[in-house]
Amino acid sequence: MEASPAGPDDPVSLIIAGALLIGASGIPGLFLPARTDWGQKCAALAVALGSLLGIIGALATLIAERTISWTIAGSLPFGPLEAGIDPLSAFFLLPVFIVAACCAVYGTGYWPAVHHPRTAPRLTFFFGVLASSLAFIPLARNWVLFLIFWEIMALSAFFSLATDDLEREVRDASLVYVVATHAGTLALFACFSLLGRGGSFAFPAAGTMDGTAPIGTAIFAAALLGFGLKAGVMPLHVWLPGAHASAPSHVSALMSGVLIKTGIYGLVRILSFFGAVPPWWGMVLLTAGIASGILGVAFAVGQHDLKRLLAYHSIENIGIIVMGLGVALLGKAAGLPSLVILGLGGALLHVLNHALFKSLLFLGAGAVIHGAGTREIDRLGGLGRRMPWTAALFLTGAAAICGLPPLNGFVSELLVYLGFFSGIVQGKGAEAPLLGLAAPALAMVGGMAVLCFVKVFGTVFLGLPRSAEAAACHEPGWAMRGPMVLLALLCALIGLLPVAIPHILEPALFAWDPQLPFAGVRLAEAAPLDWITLMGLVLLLAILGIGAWLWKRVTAEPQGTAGTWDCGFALPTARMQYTASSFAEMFVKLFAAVLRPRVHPPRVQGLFPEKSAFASHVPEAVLELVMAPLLAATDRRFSLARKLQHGRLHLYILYIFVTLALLLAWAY
Amino acid sequence: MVDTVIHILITLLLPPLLLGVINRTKALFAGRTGPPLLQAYYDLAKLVRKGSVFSATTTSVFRAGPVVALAATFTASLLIPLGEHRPPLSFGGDMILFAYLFGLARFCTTAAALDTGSSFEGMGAAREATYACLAEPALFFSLAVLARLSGSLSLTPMLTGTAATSWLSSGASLLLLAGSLFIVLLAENCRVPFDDPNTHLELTMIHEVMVLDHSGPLFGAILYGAAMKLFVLGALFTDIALPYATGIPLADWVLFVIAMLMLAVGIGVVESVMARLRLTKIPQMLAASCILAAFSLLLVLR
Amino acid sequence: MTSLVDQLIVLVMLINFAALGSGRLTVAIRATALQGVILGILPVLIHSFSWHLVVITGGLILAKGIIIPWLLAGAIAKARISREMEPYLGYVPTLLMGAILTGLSFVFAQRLPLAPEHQGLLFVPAAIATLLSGFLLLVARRKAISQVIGYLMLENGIFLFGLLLTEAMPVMVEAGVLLDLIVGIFVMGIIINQISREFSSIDTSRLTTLRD
Amino acid sequence: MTAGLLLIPLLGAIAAWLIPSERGRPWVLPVTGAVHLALAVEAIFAPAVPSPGGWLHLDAIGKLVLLSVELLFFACALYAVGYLAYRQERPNRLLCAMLPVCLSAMTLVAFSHHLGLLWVAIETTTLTMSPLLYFNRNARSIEATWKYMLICSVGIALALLGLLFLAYSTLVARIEPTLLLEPLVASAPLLSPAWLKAAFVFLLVGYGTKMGLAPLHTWKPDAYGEAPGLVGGLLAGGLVTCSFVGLLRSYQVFAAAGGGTTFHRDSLVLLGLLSMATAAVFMARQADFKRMLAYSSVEHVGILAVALGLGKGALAGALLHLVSNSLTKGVLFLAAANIHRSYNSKRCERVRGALRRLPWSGGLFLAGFFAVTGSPPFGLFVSEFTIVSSAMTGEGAWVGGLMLLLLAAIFLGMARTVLPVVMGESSRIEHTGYRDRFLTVAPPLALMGVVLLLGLWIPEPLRRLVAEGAMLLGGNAP
Repeated sequence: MEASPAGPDDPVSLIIAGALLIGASGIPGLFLPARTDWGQKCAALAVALGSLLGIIGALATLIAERTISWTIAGSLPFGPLEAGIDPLSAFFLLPVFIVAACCAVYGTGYWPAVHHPRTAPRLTFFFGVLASSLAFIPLARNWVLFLIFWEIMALSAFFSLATDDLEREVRDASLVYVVATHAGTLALFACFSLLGRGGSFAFPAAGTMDGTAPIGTAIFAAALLGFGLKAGVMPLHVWLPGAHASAPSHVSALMSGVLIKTGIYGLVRILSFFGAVPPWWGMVLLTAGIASGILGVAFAVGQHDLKRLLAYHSIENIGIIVMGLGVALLGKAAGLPSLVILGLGGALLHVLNHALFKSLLFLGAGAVIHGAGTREIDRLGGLGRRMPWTAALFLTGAAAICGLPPLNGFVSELLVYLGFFSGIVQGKGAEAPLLGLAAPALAMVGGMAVLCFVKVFGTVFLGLPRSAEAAACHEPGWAMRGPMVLLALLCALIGLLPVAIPHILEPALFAWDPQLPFAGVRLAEAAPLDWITLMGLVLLLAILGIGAWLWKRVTAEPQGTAGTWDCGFALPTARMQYTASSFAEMFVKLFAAVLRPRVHPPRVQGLFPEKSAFASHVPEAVLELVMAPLLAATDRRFSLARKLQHGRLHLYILYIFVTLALLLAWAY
Repeated sequence: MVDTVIHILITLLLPPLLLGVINRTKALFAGRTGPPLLQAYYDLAKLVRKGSVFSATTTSVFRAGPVVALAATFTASLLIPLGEHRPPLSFGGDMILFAYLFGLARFCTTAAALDTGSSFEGMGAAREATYACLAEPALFFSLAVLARLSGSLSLTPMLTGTAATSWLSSGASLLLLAGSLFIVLLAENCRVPFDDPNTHLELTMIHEVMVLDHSGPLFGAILYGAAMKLFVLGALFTDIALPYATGIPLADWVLFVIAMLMLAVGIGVVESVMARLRLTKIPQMLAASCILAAFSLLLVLR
Repeated sequence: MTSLVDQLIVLVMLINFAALGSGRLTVAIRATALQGVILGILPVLIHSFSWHLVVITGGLILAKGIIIPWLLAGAIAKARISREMEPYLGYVPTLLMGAILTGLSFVFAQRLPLAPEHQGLLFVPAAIATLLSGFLLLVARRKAISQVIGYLMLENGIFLFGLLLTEAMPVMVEAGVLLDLIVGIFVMGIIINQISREFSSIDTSRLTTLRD
Repeated sequence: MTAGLLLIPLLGAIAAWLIPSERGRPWVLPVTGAVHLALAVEAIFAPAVPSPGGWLHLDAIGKLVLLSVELLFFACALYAVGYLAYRQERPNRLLCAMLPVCLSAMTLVAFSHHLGLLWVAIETTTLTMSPLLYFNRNARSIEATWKYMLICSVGIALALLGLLFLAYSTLVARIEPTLLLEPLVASAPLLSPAWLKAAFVFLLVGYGTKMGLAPLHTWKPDAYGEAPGLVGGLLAGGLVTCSFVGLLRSYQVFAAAGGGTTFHRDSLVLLGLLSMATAAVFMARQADFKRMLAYSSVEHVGILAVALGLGKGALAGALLHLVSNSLTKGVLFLAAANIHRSYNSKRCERVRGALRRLPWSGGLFLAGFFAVTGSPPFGLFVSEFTIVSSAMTGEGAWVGGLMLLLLAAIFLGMARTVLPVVMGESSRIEHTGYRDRFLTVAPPLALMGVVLLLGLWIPEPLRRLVAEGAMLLGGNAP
C-alpha cells in the first residue's frame, strides 16, 4: 500500500468531482426566482449524481486498497496542505454519499420550495455545502485543512439546522449546537497543536507515535473531548437531542447518520497514529461507550417527541461504536489482533449501518411529520393504515437499529460482541472483567432498544389515531418514499449478505494498523459472516413456511371481525389506548434515579372536578440539570464581577493606578 | 444427519408435553387429578381447526407477530445442543444470534399486542419489554462465564463436553450460574413467581394479557411458540445443570428427555410452593439473577 | 546651583500638598500653574545655555503657566461652576495619602540608578511624587474640572522628569507633546462645558449611567 | 510619497471643513481614502527607505499597520457617505474633517521610527476621535466622551513617562541619548535594566490603557457603545492597532535588550489573559450588542498581548491577528451600526430577528461573529491557531490551555448575545425606515471578503511582511 501521488485517472478524482458537484448544487437555486422548485430539483439531481461518482470512487479505492496523497500549495503560514485518501477515508465516504443522496432527493418532497420559498433555497444551498464538507473531511491529511473543512461542516450544519428559526425551540437548539461545536473545535485546536509540535501539521503515518508518553495522553484527552463533543458521547452529547429534533428531518438524517460520525472518524484517525497504546485508553473508551449506550437508550425510552427519541438513539449507537473502538484499543494494547479486527471492524461497520438505518428512521419520522403534522408520539396512532409504506419502512429501520436478525444492525453488533467474548476468553489482565461487563451492558442496550422501538412503532403506527391530524394523515410522495426504500433495501442487503463486507472493511482496518495484515487474523475467519447469511435464510424460510401454513389454516376457517377486547367497558375511546408515556412509565420509574422524570400531576378537587391535565417528561439531564444550573450560577458570579464596571470614573483611574503599582511591585 | 432429524423432531414434539407435566405436577400438589398430560396437544389441534376473530383495529402486524415469533424461536432451537448432541447448526458467535432471536420474537409479540389498541395489551407488552431489559444482561453474564470456561465462542462447545469437567473445577461459579439461569428461565417464560399462566385478571397478567385478542390458529401458534421457548431455554438450563452423558447416542437422547421432564417437574414444584411476586418486586428478582451471574463471572475470571 | 535646583524641586512637592489640601478650585489651578512656571525655570539651571533650551523654557511657561490656566479659568466661568473642589475623600485623608505616596516615591526612586551628572538631585522622587499626587487628585475629587487639574499635575510630574532629558528630546517632539497637551486640555474644557449644559452640573458622580 | 501620505488627508480635512454642503461633504472621505489607499499600496510594495535622520521608516510592521488601517478607513469612509445621508439632521462638518486628520495621524504611526514622534501621533489619534464620539450629542455620549478623554489622556501620559525612562536609561548607560528606534535596538543590551523595567511598566500601562487591556479598559465599552458605528469601527480597528504599534516598538527594544529577564513577557501574558477573562465575564449576558463588541475588542487586545508575551512563533500570529482583527472589527461595527439604526436600539431584548429585517447586515453581523471568534475558515482562525499552537509547543502549554478555555467561555457569551439578535422573528418595535443599501452594506461585505480570504489564502507579499515583521520583533518566521 505504497502512497502514490494522485493522477487524473485515479478514483479519487471521481470523489473530488462528486464532492464539488454536491457542494455547488445549491448555488443555482439561490439565483432562481422563488416559488419555483427547479433549483431544488436540480440540486437534488446534482447531489445524487455527485454521490454516485463518489460511491464509485470510494469503492474503487477500497477494493484496490489504494493510498493516494497529494499536496495543495497552500499559502497559510502552516506550510503546504496535504490531502489524500486511503481505504479508511474511503470507508467513511460511503455513508456520506449514500445518505446525502437519499436526503437530498427526500428534501424535494419534504421541504418543497413551493411551500417554503424563503427558506428552501438557503436550506438547499447549505445542505449541499454540508454534504460536500462531510465528503472532504476524510480527504484532509493536514490538521489545518481538516479544521477548515471541519468548521465549514459545523457552520453549514448550523445554518441548515436553523432553517426554521421562527420556532423558539429551533433557536435554542441552534445556540446549544453552535456553542458545543465551537467548544469542540477549540479542544481540537489543543489536540492538533500538540500533534503539530514537531512543526508540521501534516498527519503522521499510522503507527508512528508512542501513546505511552505524556504528550500522547494529552493528545488522547483533547481528541476525546473535541471529537467526543461532535460524536455525542455521554456526557458531551448535550447539543445532540435538541439539534436533531429541531432540524428539518432530512437534515436530521444527515446529521445523525453522517455528521456525528465525523467525530468517530477523527478519533479513529488519531488513534491510528499510535503504534503503542496504554491499556487504559481502551478502558476509557469502553467505559464511555457503555455509558453512552445505556444512558442514551434509557433517555430515549423516556422521550415522547419522535425525533428527540431518535436523537437519543444516536447517542446509544455512538456508544456501541465507541465500545467497539475500546475493544480494538484493548486488543492493540494487549497484543490480541482478533480483538482489534473484531472491535474496530464492528465499530466501522456500525458506522455504516447506523448511517443507513438511522437516516431511514429520521426520514420515516419526517414522513410522519409530513403526513400527520406533529412529532408528538402521544398524539399519533394508527398511521400504519393510511401510511403502509412508511410504516413498513420504519419497521425495517426499527428492527435494524435494535440489532435484530436478519438486518444489518445485527451484523455489526455481532462483531462487537465477538470482540467482547474473544477478550473474555483470551484476556489476561484487567480488560477481561471490563469486557465481561460490557457484553451484558450491550445486551441490556439491545433489550432497551427493543422496548423503545416497540413503543414508538406501536404508538405511532398501530392502534387507533389519537388525534384528528393523525386520523387524516397521508402517505408521502415517491420523492420521499424512494430514498427510504433504498435505505431499507441496503439495510436488508447488509443483514443478509454480510459475506461481502470484509472486502470493503478489511482494507480500512489494515490502513488503521499497518501491522494488522501480518497478524494472521482475517475478518472472514474471525466472524461467522457466511453463517449469518445461512441463518438469515433459515429464519426467512421458517417465517414463510409457518406463515403460509398458518395463513392457510386461518383462511380455511371462518373469520370474524369484532372490537378489541375491552373487558366489558361500554365506551372505549382511542384516547384510552396505552400511550408512549404509559408504555415507558414502568421503565422510567425503574431508572428514575438517572432519568429524573418530571411529572406534572393533575389537581383534582371537589365532587365534580374541572377538566385537568396530566403531563410528564424526561428532561435532558446533562443540559437541563447540570449545565443550565451551572451556567446560571456562573452568571450570578459574573454579575457580581460585572459590578466592577460601575461607571465611576475616579475609580476607573484608580484601577490604572493600582495596576501600575502592582506591576512596579512585581518588577522590583 | 440422524441427530439432526432427532433434534428437530424432539424440538417440534416435546414442548407441549412439558406444559402437561408442569400442570400435572401442580395438580398433584393441589390434590387434584388435573388435565391429561397431553392436554396441550389437544388444545393446539383444536385451535388450528377453529375460526378466527380479528379486532377491527388490527393490521397485518397483528397477524405476522405470532408467525415471526414462532419462526424465531424455532430458528433458535436449531442452535442449542440437546444434551450431549451437537445441534444442526453451530458456529462461532451463535450464542448471540440465539439471544437476539428471542429479541426478535419479543419485538413481534409486543408489537402485535400494541396493534390491538387495547390498554390491557399495551400494559402487558410494556411489562414484557421492560423485564426483558433486565433478564438480558443475566443471560449474557452467563454466556460470558460459559465462554470463559470453555474457551470458545459457540454454544455447542460451551454446553457439551466441558460442562461436566467444569463442575469439578469451578463448581461454585456454575452453581451461581445455574441459579441465575433458572430465574431467567422462569421470567422469560412467564412462570410463577413472575407471572401466573392461569391467572384470570387482566391487570395482573404479563404474557397472557398480550394475547387476549388472538384466536384460532394464530393463538395456537402463540401457545406452541411459548412452549417451544420454554423447551429451548430449558434445554440451555439442563445442559448446564445436568451435564451427564453416557457416550451412547440413543441413551443420551433418552437422558436428555428425562432431564427435560425433570425440569418440568421442578418448575411445577416451584409453581406449587411459591406465590406470585408483586409486580414491583420482579425487577429486584431479575437484578438478583444478574448479580448471581456477575458473581459467577467474577469467580471464573479471578 | 544644585541647592537652588533642589529647593525649587522641594517647592514643587510642597505645591503638590497645597493642591491636595486646598478646597478651592482657583487655588489648585494656580498651584499647577506655578508648578508649570517652575518647570520652565528649572532647565535653565541644570543645562548649559542653548536656543533649544530657550524654546523649551518659553514653551513650558507659556503653555503651563499661561495658556492652560487661562483655558481652565475660561471653562469655569463659562460653565458657571462653583469654586469648591467637592472631594470624594476628605482633605486631611488626601493629605495623609499624599504624604505616604511621596514617601513611597522616594523609596521607588532609590531603586533607580542616576546618571552621574544628576547624582544628588531630587528629580526622580519629585517627579513620581507629583505624578502620584496628580493621580490622587484624579481619584479623590468629584468635579470634572478638578480631575483636569489632577491630570495637569500628573503631566507636571512627567515634565519634571523630562527636564533631565531636555537635550535628548528634539524640539519637534517636545513641541508636539506640548501642543497635544494644550489641545487635550482644550477639548476637555469643551467637554466640561457640554457636561454642565447637559447635566447642569459637572459633578462626575452623576456620570454613571454607562455601566454593566 | 511619505509627505503625500501624511499631507493628503490634511488637505482632505481642510476641503471637508470648507465645503458648505452637508450632502456633498461626506464624499470627501472616500475620495481622500481612495487616493490615500492608492498611495499607500504603492508605498507598501516599494522597498522601505528610511527618511533622513531615520525618523520615518516604513518597515514591515509599519506596512502591515498601514495596510489594515488603510483598508478599514476606506471601508468606513465609503460607509460614512451612506450613513450620513441617512442622518441628515446631524451636522457632519466636524466628523468629515476629523476623520482625515485621524487618518494622517494613523499613517504617521505606521511610519514613525522615533518613539517620541510615535507618541505624539498616537496622542493625536486619541484627540481627533474624541469629538466624533460626541456625534450623537446626548447625555450618554458626552459621558462616554469624557471618560474616554480622561482615561486615555492619563494612560498616554504614563506612556510618555515610560518613554522618558527609556531615554534616561541611555543616559545612565553613557550612550548618546535618543528615542530613535534603530539606535535603541542596537544598544539595547547596554541599557540600564532597572530603568528599562520601569520604562516597560509605564509603557505597558500607558499604551495598554489606550489599547484597552484589562483592567485599564474601562473606557472602552462606554466609548464603543455610544460612538457611531463607523467611529467605533475605527476605534476598535484603527486606534487599537496604532496603540499596539506603540507597544510593539517598545517591545522591539526590550526584546533586543534580553538580559535574562522574562518580566516583560510574563506581564504581557498576565495582562493578556486577564483581558480575555474580563471579556469572558462581561460578555456573559451582555444586554447591549455594541458594548459586547467592545468587550470582544478587549478580548482580542488580550490575545495580542499574550501572543507578544509568548514570543517566537506567536509573534507572526500576533501580526496576522492585528490585521485580521482590525478588518473583522470593521465588519462587526458597521453591521451593528446598521442594525442599531434600523431598530433605533442596541439593547438585545429589543432587537430580534435582524436577519429578517436586514438580511445583509444581519448576515454580516452573524458572519462577523463567527469570524471574530476564530472559526475557520476566517482570518482570525489562522492567527489564533498560530498563537495557540506556538503556545502549546513551548513551555507555555498552560497558557495555551487557558486561552482555549477562555475562548470557549467568550464564544458562549457572545453566541448568547448575537444569535438572538439575528435569528427569529423580527421584533415588533417600530421600523425606522433604515434599510440595507449599497453604500452601507458593500463596505462591510468587502471587508468580510478580505477576512475570509485571509483565512484561506494569504498572498505572498503579506506573508513576507509578516515574516519580516516577526523577525524585527525577535521571533522566527512562520
